[in-house]
Amino acid sequence: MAKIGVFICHCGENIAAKVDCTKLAAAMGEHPGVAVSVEYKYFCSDPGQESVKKAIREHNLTGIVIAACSPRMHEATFRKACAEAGLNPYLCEIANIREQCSWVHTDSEMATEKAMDITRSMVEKVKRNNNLQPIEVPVTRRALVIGGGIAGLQAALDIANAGQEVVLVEREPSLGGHMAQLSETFPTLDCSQCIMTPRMVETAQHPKIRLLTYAEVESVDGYIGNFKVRIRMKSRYVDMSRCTGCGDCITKCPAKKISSEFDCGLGKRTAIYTPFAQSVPNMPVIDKASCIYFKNGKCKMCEKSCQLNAINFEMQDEFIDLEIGAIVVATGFQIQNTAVYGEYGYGKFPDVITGLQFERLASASGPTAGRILRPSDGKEPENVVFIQCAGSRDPSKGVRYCSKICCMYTAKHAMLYAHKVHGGKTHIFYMDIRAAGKGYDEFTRRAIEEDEASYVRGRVSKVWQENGKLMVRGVDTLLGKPVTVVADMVVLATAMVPQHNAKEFAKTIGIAYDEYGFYNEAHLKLRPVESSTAGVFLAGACQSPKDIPDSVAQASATASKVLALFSKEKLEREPVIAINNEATCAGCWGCVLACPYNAIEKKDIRDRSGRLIKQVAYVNPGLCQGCGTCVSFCRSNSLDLAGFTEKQIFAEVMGL
Amino acid sequence: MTRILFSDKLDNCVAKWRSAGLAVIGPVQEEAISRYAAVEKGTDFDFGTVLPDRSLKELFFPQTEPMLRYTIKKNEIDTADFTPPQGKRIIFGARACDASGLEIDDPLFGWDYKDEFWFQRRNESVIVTIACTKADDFCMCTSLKLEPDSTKGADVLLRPIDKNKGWLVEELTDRGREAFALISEYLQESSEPALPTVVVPEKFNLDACVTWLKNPENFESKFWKEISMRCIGCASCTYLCPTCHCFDIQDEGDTYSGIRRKNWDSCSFALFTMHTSGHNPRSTQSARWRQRIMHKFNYFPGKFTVNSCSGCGRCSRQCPVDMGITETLQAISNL
Amino acid sequence: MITQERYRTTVKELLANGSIKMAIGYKPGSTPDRRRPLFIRTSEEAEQLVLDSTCVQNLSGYLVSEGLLSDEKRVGIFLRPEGVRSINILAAEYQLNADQIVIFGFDSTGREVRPLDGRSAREFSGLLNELKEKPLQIYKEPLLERIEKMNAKERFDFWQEEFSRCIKCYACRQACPMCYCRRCIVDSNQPQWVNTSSHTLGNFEWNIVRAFHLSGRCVQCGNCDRACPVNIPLRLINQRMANEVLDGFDHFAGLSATQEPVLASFKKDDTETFIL
Amino acid sequence: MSELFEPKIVAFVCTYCTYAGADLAGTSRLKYAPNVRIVRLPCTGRISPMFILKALQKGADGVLVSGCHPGDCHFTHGNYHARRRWMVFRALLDFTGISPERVKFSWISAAEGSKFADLINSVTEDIRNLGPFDQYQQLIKETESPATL
Repeated sequence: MAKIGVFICHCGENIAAKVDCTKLAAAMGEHPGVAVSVEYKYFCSDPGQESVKKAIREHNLTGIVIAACSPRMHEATFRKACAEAGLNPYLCEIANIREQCSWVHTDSEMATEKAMDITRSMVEKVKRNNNLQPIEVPVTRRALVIGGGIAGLQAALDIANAGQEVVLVEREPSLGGHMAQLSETFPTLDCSQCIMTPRMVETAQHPKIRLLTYAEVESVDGYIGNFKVRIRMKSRYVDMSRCTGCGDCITKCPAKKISSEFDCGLGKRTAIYTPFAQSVPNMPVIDKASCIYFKNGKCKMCEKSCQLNAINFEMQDEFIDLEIGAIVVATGFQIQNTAVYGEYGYGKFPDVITGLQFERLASASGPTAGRILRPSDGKEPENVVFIQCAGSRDPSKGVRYCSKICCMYTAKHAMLYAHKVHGGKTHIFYMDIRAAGKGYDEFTRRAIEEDEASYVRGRVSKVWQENGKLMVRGVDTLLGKPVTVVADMVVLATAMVPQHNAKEFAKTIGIAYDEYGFYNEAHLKLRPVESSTAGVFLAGACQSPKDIPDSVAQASATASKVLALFSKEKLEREPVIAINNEATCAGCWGCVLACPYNAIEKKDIRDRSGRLIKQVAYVNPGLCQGCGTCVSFCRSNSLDLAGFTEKQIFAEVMGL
Repeated sequence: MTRILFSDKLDNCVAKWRSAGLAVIGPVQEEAISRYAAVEKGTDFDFGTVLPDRSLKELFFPQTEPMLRYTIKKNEIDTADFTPPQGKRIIFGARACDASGLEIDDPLFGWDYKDEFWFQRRNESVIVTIACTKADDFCMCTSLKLEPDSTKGADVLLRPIDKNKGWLVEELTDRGREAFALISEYLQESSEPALPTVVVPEKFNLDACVTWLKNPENFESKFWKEISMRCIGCASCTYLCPTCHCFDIQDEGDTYSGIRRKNWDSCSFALFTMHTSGHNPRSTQSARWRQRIMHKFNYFPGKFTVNSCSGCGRCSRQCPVDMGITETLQAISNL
Repeated sequence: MITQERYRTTVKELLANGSIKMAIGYKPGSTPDRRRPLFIRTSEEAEQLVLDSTCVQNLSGYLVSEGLLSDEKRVGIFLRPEGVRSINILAAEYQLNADQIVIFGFDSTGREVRPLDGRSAREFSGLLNELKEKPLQIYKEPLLERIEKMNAKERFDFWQEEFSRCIKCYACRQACPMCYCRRCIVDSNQPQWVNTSSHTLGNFEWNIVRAFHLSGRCVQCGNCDRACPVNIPLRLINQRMANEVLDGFDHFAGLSATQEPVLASFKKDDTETFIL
Repeated sequence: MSELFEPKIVAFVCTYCTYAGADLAGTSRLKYAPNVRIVRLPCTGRISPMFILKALQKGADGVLVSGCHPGDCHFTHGNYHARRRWMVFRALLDFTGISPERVKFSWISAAEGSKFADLINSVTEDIRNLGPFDQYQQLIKETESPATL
C-alpha cells in the first residue's frame, strides 16, 4: 500500500501568492495513498529538508512529491534528502507549480486548480516509481580538445600537466588561432606571439599531448566517459615523418601571389606554405586549390626541391578513431563579414580595414614588419579613424550582443598607432566605452590621456573618398551635432561572431547552441563551462565573445572539470535506461535501428539443452542514455524506460 | 383451425406492443450486417435472411457490460452496482437455433451463482421464433438433434404461410400467450396451411462424435493438430456463437476510479489460459480448438446434459479460414 | 487450370527431391466459392491443390507460426504479389529468413490465373518496383474518396458507426501476417493502454492502434478486411496509411527484404509542415 | 451569456527543450493560459501515440506534443523518429475523424520561453474555438452507461 508524502512549498510568496497552498495540501491529504500532505515556506531550506526527512521516517513513506519549483532546480536536492532519510532517491517526484504554474498564471483559482492536477498527477506517478540504483560506467581517461587557439592550448596543457592524456585537434596547418595573429595584447601591451609561441611549442612537445593539426572532427558518438570520435586528417601532401621544416619547398614554389589568410589578405603566401613563420608544427601544407601542379598537372617544384622526399601528391585524407572520455570544445570565433556595412566602404576603399587587419599591420612579424602603412599606397597614415561597434550591439544590421573586446583593442590600436606614428591623430567613434576588467579602465584612460586618442561618442553614418582622403561622417552626440573627420585610414571594430560552421559542428558533437551559433552552457551562472551534453565542456569564444584572460580562465576551468571526471575510475549515471521484457519481445529489431546510441544488442535465448529458442533485444545499460525512442517504437510494448515507465506515464496522465 | 398473423398487420402489432410498454426487437438488415435490433415499425424487420449475422446471445449477454463503478477513496472504496436494464421486450422473428441457444445457456448462468444480468433479461423477454423455410450450406441444427422449427427457448412459434403473407401462430408459454393477447385483435382464424419447414440434411453423426470425444485416448490424438492447422486463433466463431458464454472481468478506468466490466472472452485466444508465470496449459492452437469442441460436446453436456451447440453454423459461415464445428465433427464421424 | 496443374507437378517434384518440406497452398472450401488453406506434405495432399482467382487469402502468416521454420528446412508457399511483399517485411523484421521460403507466385485478372516468375522473394523485386509505381487499384475505391471528402466530424461519425460494431474478436489481428507479436499491446495490461472492452471507445482505440502498428507495413492483402465478421472496412484505414508513407517517405512496404522499417528510421529532411 | 469554455489540454514535452522552455517562460514571468497540463518525458522519442489516446480518454479537448528543434535533440535524433511517428499518427487521427486541430505538434527550444507562452495561448484559443471534443466525450460517457437492449 502506497504511503506518499506530499510537500507543498510556498517558495516564500512565489507560489503561495497565486496558489492556495492550504487548499492544495488539504486536497492532496484526501487523495488515496497519501499519508501526509503538508505545506511550508521553503522546503529547500535546511529546516524544510529536515521536515521532509522526518516525515519520511515517521510515516514510513514509500514515495514523496515535492510541489515546488521546477525539477531542474531542486530535484537533486530532494533526491539527496530522500537518500539521507533512507528512501530510494528515485522515489521522489517534483510537481512543478512555480515555473509552470504560479509564475505564469494570473487567476488564482485556476492556478490552484492546475496546481492540484499537477500534484495529483505526480502522486499517481510516484506511487508507481521503482527503487533505482545509479549505473556505473567506465571512464576513458583521454581528453579531446578541439581547437588550437589560446583556449584549446591552455586546456590541453592543464590537463596534460595533471598527467592525463590529451588529443588536440586543430583544423588549420598550425596551432595558434587568432591570438597568433595579434600584435600586442591589452592591457599590458606585451607581444602576443612572445607569450603564445612558447605555449605552442610546449604543447607540441608535451609527452601527454597528441597533436593533430590540419585535422577535423568528423563524428562523435557515445557519451560521457565513453565517446567514440573520428578525426579526419586532411591530406597535407607533405609527409610529416620526413619533413624537417627547412622551407626549401616554400622558397621554390612558383605560386607566390596567394592572399595570406593569416595576414588577413594584407600579405601573400605560396601554394605550399606554413601560415606564419613560427608555425607549430613548422611543416608546410599544399593548398590544393592554388597549387599549379594540381591545377595544371605540371610543376612539382616543391617535390624537386625537397631533399627528403617529403612531398607526396598522392596523399589522401585519413581517418583516426579515438576513444575519448571528455571533450573540450575551443573552436573560437570569426569576425563578422564587413560587407553588411556597405556605407563604411570596406572592400571598396582599400584603406578601410578591420581591427584584425590592423593587428597584422602592427605586428612585427606582419606584412609591413610592424609599420602602420596604408594598404593602398604604403604610406603612413596621419589621421586614423576607429569605428567601434561596427556590427556589435546593432540589432538592425549586425548582432544584438556586445563583442566585449572591441573597446579594449581599439584603445590598444590607438596607443600602438600613437607609439609608431609620432604626431599621428586618432579619432574613435564609440557608443560606450566598456572597460570592465583588471587594468582595463586605466588602459583606456592611458589611451586618451597619454596617447591623445580622441573619443567621439556617436556612430558613423558614412565613409566616402574625396581627394585621396577618407571622409568619415558621424555624429558627436555629446555635442549634439554631426561631424566629418578626414582620415587616411579607417579601422572597423567588427563584431565577433561564431565560426561559419558553428551550428553544424554543434550537431556533430551533439551540443546546444544559441540563436547566433555560440554554444550553450548548461547553466549560465552555475555551470558556465559545461555544455548541455555531459562530458562536453566549452572554452573560449565559441561560447560567447571573450578576451584572452577570460578564455584562458575558462579553459583552465574546463581542464578542472575534465580532471574531476578523470579522477574516478567509474562514473555514476542516472539509472534512466530502457529495459526489455524478453518473454514478450518479438525480435523485430526495430529498436536496434531506432536507438541513437547503438545500445541495443541481440541476445540469444536458449533452453536448458542449449537449443536456440529465439533472439531478443538486450539493452546495454552502459550505452543506453535513456531517451526512450525504442520504447515508443516497440509494438509489443516489451521495452520500457526506468523512471518513465509505461505504468508511470499512464498513471500520470490518468491523474490529471 | 389456427390463428394467423398476417404480415400487413405487423405494423399494428408493433405499435400495440410498444404502446403496451414492450420494446420490440427483431432481425434487421443494416448496411454492413444483419442482426437482432430494435424496430419501430413493421417494415424495419427483415425476415429474408437465413440467419442474422450476429446471434441473439448478445441481447442477453452483451459483448461488454458494466457491473459496478468503483472509486478508491482515502480510506475506503466506494462502489455502486449497475443494475441490468429493466423493461419488458418482445423478440419477434428469432430463429429456432438462436432461441435454443438461450435455453442451452440458462443452466450455465444459473447453476451456482445466478447471473442477474442474464436472468433479468431472460425473464423480461418474450421470444417469438419463426420456423425456417430456407437454409444455407452451413445450417446444421438437425445434426444437433434440433429442427428448424424447434420450440426450445421459444414462447411463441410462428410458421410462415405462402407468399410472405403471414404466419401461423403457435403459442407455447404463458408469457407468449400474454404477449399475443395484446394483439389478438390482429389475429385471424384460418385454415391456410403453413409452408413446409426446410429440410436440413444431417451432416454428421453426433452420437458417434460424442463417443469418440469421450474416449480419453482421443484427447491426445494427432487429429486435433491436423484439423486445426489453419486456425488463426481469432474469436469470431466464439463471439458469433449463440451459446459460447465465456467472459472476462476487467477493471477499466483511471488509476483511482473506474468501472468493473464483464467482457466476452474466448478459448481461442492464447491468453485465455496463460498463467502469470508465463506457462500456458493450452499452448498450441490445436489444444485450444480441441478445448472448444470438447467443451461443447463433452464437458458441457457432462454437467448440464445438453450440448453447447444449437447448430446455427455461424462458426463455419464466418470463419476467415473456412473452419468450423461442422468440418471437425464431420471429420470425427468419418474417423 | 494449366497453372494449377503445372504448380501441382512442381510441388510434388520439390517435395520428392527434398527441396521443400511443405508447401502452403489452397484447397476447396465448404462451398464452391470458398477456398481454404492447405498444407501439402505429401504427393497425395498435393492432389488437393486448387489455384484459381478465388484464392485470395495471404497465407504468409502461417510461415511464422511457431516452430515451422526452426529446422531451417525450406517451405513453399503460394503467394500473390502482396504476399511476396509480406515475406519481404517478415524478413526485414527478422521473423523469417527469406532464403528459406520458396515462392509459388501467381496473380489473377478476372477469372484467369497466371504464374509469376521467380522462386525467391529477391526475384520479385522488378515486379514489386513496378507495383510501387502503378496507382493502386484500391485507392480508387469510392468509399475512400467519400471519406476523404468528409469533414472531421463526419469522418468521426462514420468510423464511430463502423467501430461500434466491432466485437474485439481480433480476427483482423490474427489474420494479418504482420501481427506476429507474441503479446499484442492490447493484451498488455500493465498498463492497459487499450481498453479491452468492446465499447465504441475501446474499439476506436484498438482500431487506431492496429492501424498505427501497420503503418508502413501493410501490403493491402485484405486479410483483415475479409476476416472481419462484422464487415468493418479495415482496408480503407490501412490503405490511407499506406498512401501516407508512400507520399511522405517514399516508402512502399515490402519492396525488399532489407528495407528499413519506416517508423524505425528517419531522414533529417522529413516533412514537418504540420509542426508549429 | 454562456460561460467561456475552458478547454482541457494535455501536453507531452521533452525535458531538455520544451520543458526547459516552459521553465524559462516561468522565470521570465510571462503570462499564459492555465489550460495546459504538462507531462514531462526525457525525449520526444519517448512520446508514444498511446499517450495521446489516453489523454483523450481522460477527457482532453486537445493535445500538444512538443520537443527540441531538428538537430537539437539531446539524444541526437529522438525528435527525428518522433517526427515521423507524429506525421503518420496525425494522418491516422485525421482519417478517423480526430481533427488535426486538436492534436498539435511543435518544436520549442530551451531558449524559447516566449514562444512557449505564445503557443500555449494560441493552442488554448484554437481549441476553445473548436469547442469541447463532444464526439469523443460522448464515447467516454457511453462506457459508463449500462448496455442497451
